[in-house]
Amino acid sequence: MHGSHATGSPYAPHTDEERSQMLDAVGAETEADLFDIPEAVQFDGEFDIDARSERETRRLVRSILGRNDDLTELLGRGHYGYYIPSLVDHLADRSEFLTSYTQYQPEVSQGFLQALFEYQSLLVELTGLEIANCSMYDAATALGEAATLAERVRDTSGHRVLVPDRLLEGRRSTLENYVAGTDLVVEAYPTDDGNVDLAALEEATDEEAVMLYAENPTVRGTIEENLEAVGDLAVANEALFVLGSDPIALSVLQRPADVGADVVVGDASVLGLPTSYGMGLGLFATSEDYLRQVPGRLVGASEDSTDRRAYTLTLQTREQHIRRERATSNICTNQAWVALRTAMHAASLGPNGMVDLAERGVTRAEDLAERLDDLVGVKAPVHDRHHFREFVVRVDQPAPAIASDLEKRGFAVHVVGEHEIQVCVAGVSDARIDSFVTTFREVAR
Amino acid sequence: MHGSHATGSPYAPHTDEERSQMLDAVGAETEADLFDIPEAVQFDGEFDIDARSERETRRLVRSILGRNDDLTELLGRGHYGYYIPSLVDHLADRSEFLTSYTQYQPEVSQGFLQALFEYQSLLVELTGLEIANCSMYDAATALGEAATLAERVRDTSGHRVLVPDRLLEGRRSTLENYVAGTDLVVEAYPTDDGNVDLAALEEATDEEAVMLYAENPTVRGTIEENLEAVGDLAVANEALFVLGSDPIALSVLQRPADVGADVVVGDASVLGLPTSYGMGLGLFATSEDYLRQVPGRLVGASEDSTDRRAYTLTLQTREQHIRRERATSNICTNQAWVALRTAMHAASLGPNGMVDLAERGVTRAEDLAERLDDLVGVKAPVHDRHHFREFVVRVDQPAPAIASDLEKRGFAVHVVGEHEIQVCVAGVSDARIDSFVTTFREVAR
Amino acid sequence: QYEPLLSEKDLTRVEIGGEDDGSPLPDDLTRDSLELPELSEPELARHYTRLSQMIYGIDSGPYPLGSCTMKYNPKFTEDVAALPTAAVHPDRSERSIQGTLELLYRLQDYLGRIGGMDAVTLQPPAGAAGEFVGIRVAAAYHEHNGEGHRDEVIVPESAHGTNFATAALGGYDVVSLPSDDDGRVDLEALEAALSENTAALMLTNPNTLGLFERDITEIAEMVHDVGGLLYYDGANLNALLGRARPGDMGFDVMHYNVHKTFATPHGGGGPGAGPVGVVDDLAPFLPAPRVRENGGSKSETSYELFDPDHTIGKVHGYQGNWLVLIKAFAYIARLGDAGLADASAKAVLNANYLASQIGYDVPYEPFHHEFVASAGEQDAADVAKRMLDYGVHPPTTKWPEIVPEALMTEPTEVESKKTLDRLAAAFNAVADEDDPTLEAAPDRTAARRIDQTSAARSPRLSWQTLDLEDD
Amino acid sequence: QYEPLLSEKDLTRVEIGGEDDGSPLPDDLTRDSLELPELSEPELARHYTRLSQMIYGIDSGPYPLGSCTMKYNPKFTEDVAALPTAAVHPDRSERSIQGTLELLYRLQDYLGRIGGMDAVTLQPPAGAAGEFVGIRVAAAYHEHNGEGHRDEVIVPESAHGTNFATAALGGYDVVSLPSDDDGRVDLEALEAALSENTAALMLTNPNTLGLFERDITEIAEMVHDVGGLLYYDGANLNALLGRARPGDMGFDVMHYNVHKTFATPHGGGGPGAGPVGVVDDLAPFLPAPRVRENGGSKSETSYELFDPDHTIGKVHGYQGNWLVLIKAFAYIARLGDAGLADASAKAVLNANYLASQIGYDVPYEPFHHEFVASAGEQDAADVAKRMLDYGVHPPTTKWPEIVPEALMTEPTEVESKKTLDRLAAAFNAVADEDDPTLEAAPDRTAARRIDQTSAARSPRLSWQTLDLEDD
Repeated sequence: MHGSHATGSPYAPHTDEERSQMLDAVGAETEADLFDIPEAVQFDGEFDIDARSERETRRLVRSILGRNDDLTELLGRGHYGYYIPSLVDHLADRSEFLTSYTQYQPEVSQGFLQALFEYQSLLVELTGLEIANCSMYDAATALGEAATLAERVRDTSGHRVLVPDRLLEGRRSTLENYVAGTDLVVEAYPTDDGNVDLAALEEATDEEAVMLYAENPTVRGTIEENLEAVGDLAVANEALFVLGSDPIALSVLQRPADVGADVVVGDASVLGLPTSYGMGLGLFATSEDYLRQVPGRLVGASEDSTDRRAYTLTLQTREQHIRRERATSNICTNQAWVALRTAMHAASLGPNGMVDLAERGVTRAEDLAERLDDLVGVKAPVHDRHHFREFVVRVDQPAPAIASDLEKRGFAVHVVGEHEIQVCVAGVSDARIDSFVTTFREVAR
Repeated sequence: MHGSHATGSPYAPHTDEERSQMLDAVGAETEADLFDIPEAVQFDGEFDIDARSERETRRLVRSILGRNDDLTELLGRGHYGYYIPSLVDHLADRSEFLTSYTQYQPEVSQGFLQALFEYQSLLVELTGLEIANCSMYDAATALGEAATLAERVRDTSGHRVLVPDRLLEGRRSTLENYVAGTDLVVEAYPTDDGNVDLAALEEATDEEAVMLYAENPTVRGTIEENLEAVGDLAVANEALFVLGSDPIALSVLQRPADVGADVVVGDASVLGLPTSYGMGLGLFATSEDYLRQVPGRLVGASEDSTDRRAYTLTLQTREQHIRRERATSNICTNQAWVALRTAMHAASLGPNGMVDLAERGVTRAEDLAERLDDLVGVKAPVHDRHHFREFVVRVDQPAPAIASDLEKRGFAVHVVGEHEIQVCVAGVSDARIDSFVTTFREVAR
Repeated sequence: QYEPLLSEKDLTRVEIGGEDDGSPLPDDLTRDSLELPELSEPELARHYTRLSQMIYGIDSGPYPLGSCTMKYNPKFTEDVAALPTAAVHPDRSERSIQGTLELLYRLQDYLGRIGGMDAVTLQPPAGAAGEFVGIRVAAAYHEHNGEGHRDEVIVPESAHGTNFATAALGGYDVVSLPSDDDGRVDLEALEAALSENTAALMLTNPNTLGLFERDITEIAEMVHDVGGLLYYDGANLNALLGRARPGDMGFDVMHYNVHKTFATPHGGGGPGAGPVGVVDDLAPFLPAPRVRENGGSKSETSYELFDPDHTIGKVHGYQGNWLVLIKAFAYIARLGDAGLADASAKAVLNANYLASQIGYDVPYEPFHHEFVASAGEQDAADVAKRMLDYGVHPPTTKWPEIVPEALMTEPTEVESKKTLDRLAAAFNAVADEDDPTLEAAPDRTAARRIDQTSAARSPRLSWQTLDLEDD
Repeated sequence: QYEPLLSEKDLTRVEIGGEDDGSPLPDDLTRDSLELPELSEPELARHYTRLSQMIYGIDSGPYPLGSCTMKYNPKFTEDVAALPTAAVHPDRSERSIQGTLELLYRLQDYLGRIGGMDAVTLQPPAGAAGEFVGIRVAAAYHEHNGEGHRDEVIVPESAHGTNFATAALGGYDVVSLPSDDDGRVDLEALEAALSENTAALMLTNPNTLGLFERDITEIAEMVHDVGGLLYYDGANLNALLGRARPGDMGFDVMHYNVHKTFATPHGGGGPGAGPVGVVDDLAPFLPAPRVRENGGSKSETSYELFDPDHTIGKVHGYQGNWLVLIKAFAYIARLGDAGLADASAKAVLNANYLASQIGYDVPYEPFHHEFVASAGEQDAADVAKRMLDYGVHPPTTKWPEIVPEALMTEPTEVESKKTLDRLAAAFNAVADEDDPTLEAAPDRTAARRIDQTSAARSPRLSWQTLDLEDD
């Protein structure tokens, strides 16, 4: 009876008195008078959406999401449940970071610009390439953008984009959509025991190739051993070498610049974001040769009128709001806040922590594979390669049945073949790994 | 292998190199050289406390607290589970609020001082008294401080502190400790059907009384009907009238100033703090007559050197760090951050929201009492009074057994007599109340 | 106060591989070293706290960026997005994430009702990605109908830049459409632009001048008559909630900017989300997968993923920005019908009130949730810089170009009359100032006017390119 | 920029009771009206965001307040205190809150080990409340032993003000003890002060000059010889972690300031917590209840509350500041033996390094975690105000009085060398400035120097006393 706003938006602050004054000032009796909508298209129905109190709304969402099972996820393939230091949430959630807009007024956005500049610098160090933008949506869209970059910068009349046959469906499909408006064609080349089948790729690559794509680690968790050869092949055929990876892998694996990569894409949210049903952060780094063709926003250092260092969005003439249909991409809203979180997580780990985390991904995966391999009816890892963080397991029983049994006992794994399961150690505690091995023994026999 | 700080404090930022430079600068080889502790009292043992990663520590605490049962609490008696708007957590957790010290340098503490000034003003409006301090620890200690105030300001040689016989044990015991160093004696007067037994109190009150204490609402949830009479009695006997209440009750119940209260105490954390195992916020308001005798910190308005309004801790000569053994209290660290939360919660409700919340406490308690009264073997409420938020239920079965049965089915209630249970509606959803009535029917028959 | 770069606080090089480091990998598979800042938690907490203090956010004051709908972001939506139950991997089995699927399903449903659309995908991670889905769906639809020859997308001159860029990314030729004298679609020009090659017309309504396209029914007919589709750019939907729906106006496909209309925070540039709604005819072409009910038990409905029959595939690796979608769902569930309608009512009232209080000329009306004033003889960009000195965020400037020195202003419903008065005072103070004052602005901000030319001419895009100072 | 009071933004009066308002209570039980600000969430978010910007916190920079141990507060401890399972009502059955009881039990145990004490109570909600428990326990002990006549508590002149106030609150006469020339307890003066009336000596060690009381063993013997008890004020415990324990030095009772030593945030004044540890002889007098193991099942120990045999009762309505205790537990569990010892080592190193870098004289040494410099001819309070202009928080000033114009400085272990160098630079810059400059300071802060006299002479303690301005 005493509550105001009971029938309006709780976030509109108008008192009745203020509303009257404002309506008076604009010469209207009610807000309805201000709308200039022809009667024919006026909506006089209801959405039938009930208003709720804040508490009820929280309860509703909690109740809905409570239907998600609480499983230990041994899942990877691009998204990982690494532990995120508490620092990241506390600082990234400061409302100045969370609620600000794109930095079109850099004078009142220095803090965010600097954080993004630091994010770009992190990627420059990780990739060895000179330029990193301050985010794409995710790995799949970054890959798509790499292809349109290849199309723009190609010297040849080529139109073939070569990707591994084992490519995540979301990446492949997104890539297809990104090149649908061009003459590019996506073609798969074979893999061999988890790595690039170099002979087959050599066979497949000709001057029609404008882009070669490889991943390290690969989708099956193997560490790619042929990167330099792929790089050489790209040079020989004047194709762009695009490498897929992520910041943790890049902390220890071969530096992209050292193997001739022209572009690095991937999902950088492996640092900074919990598993969020596929929400990501598209990593995009490239050589300074392609500076004017880079998609997405770039933060640059400059000076203010007192000659102090200051940061600003730069080279905006590449972007849609200036260049419109001749822009390097249509991206506008991006994943800046996720990039902030990634930078914070990386800063929190430091170089020692990042290398540690990466190396533990190798040793813990190795350990788990050995333990699984000891089980009856199980071979792990399937591929005779070094593995990073995850690997494929061959099981005698049908893989879907095993995965289903594991799920009932609290574990989620990937089914990647009729008799193949993929498991990942990232973020899983030693105690849960022990429990997983025990459970696996029971369900796999 | 790459981690630094593995064996030290993770919050000490020293690199090995910096540490060396610093040791050089102070002419020591190791930190041990800087300690001047006689060998006889040096500790060379171990605490046997393992260091843990942040993640492991979080897991440990989560695991320990996970042993708490998830019950719907129909508990009150000073602590309530009112819903706290999300705003409060988000803003009070800003580290400037959370991590700052007492405002001894007001020039860099204006924000906190203003928030505390607003908290004081809230209490001034709620109580009608002119002065509120910016926190005591909780209701019990505020009551103790009121008694020492009574002792300091008494005009007579009196030494009797009269409190209701039904007083929470924690309040009574704390009060006893606070007056242990004085000649004051705590005595109980009887209550009658949940309210002050006025005749008995009149009988008990004489010129030896220095303080009369009453509560509204009372510990049994009744609204006190005799406040003016108690006030008159205090005046007649030159005793201090101390009233116990809380901000939500004060939103609608009789204004303390209107019934002659000299001091208002209570727990203000009913707004702003979730039930926290008794952690509180001592409300302390009094008349300007006792300005120089108030315990605790006071924030006052003043001007800065440019004549702009500014806030500062004031009248500090009352306090221990200046006045030492002649201070009005020994309190130093207080509950400032809780006061901030309380002020935020009150601001979030606004006067309409506060009155609403209070009135719903009355009507929802009435409704629940009626529904319980309809059950076989149950009488509710026991007292023929108006109730605020909670009430006592008489049950034919032994109360402890009923409470235990309720607990097994997910509800916590107070046992307040062999056949008496007390229940509270604050913060409990309608759905849970319905479920409680159903459950009560089953266990009470 | 200047905050050094992390790299000015520390740079530590860690060697990898080599002889005695115990690296688990052979040297030929690893890099040689990694050089990054190694700092402690207290140092990082101060760094990022300090950086945050040099940012103007929605909690700092009014943020009237036209076309950006910078609403207050309710705090509680952060809490629900942070629920541990929300943290699920995208490869989880459908059976094990019924909560996630239910929320997505309900949000699809909410958005369909709000926009008057028959089917919704939540996959696009931003508005531009939503546009791209719309364009790809249109292409697939035409192709499916044997009309793959349609190669033109018509875009009004005053449209958002993303419309042009998206159409181009989709492989279309962009046909630009001038406005009429009233600032709306010129029907004659439209007639001239339309042809059998028209794939779609992209339109926002109200348009970027805040004007409702009164001829929308006729426009829809004209587009449909030549076999084209009508695309609704949802950037300005906050003007219409509960009063008009794109679906009812004849739009075939639309995107929603949940980070505008539904108050999810903009995060300094993102993440947002750009769900797309379509009419029944286009539903088979939507991205895969979508969510539908599949019966379930008596007590609880269950949900499953499915691929539309003629799906265009995916435009994101998974299902878009899940955490953002949770916040949008919570916002809509909180406001309900009445709250949503009130949001639009107050947004339009606020725009009209603010315009009535400022001295700058507003050439086009009646506008709705936003208006475009003209800075006249002043440089709109300079006006914006000077407004910063008055402690408020300026409007969008120099766009749409139909208004000279445009000040495109959208206060949203969350501003009080007092705040609007303060904002108007800032406008009016700047209006009275001379050019040198404006050109020297800002001078009360963390950085003074920043040299854009220098930034672009010699790009320094990482700390590796700077002469670092030791902190 | 000035932030108006909430009451300057709005004041709304709500009538209560009367004829037609539907109040559920009769008018004689209600107030007439309530007048408070009625504001929306966006307005409040901006209000408190703005207020927060006018506060210097530990994340703003160094905070070297002597005797206050302003450490960095690890973020994760907030997360564990915010766990929903931590939100329990104090009247819950013991059976239903085994988690709470286990955590309290473990923290009692941790603190006992760290202090060398046999029994611990966690009830006192602050350091001063801990002192009060100590004094009440001492009183009860003496009373129990038929020595109720003991009516004096000895406190060194340089002790914290709370020691004096607490002893007085406990009904004791305070006997003040001068320091010797070295800044420590003067044994002759102590001998003179001790008598059969001595209830206790309250001591902090290292003392407020940062000096270890080298004669502590002898002091303990002297106090015990006359039948008195030795009380340890835990404010300076951060100097000793893992290197010395009050229990081993002969102290009978001590309090711990968890908001100092164990990094729980100070919250702008509180809440803190002041657990008290005692030797076996005093354990029966501790406040009720405490927590103990009671066996339990094979797999899990269970816990229960119990009242010590001769308990003094309660000094808080329930069990003190529970949420703070969770944070303290988490901090100790995170650091472990090595981390705690390193914290003290680095705290002492930092104090010594900082002292070596500043120009002000430090008359007493060897100090540990803090030192007291003298501002010499300068006014220490003015020095502090001027340091604010250099962007750092100043030390505690003018206390202890044994050092003229004292600058009592405690950097804690969380400051890096770079930060200490910056802090030293601020000290040294101020040291070179003249009095007028100091007296005019600060001028770079949210408020300039505030008139304390005016505040105290005409107290304005609420907005009700001010002439409010309409925002």
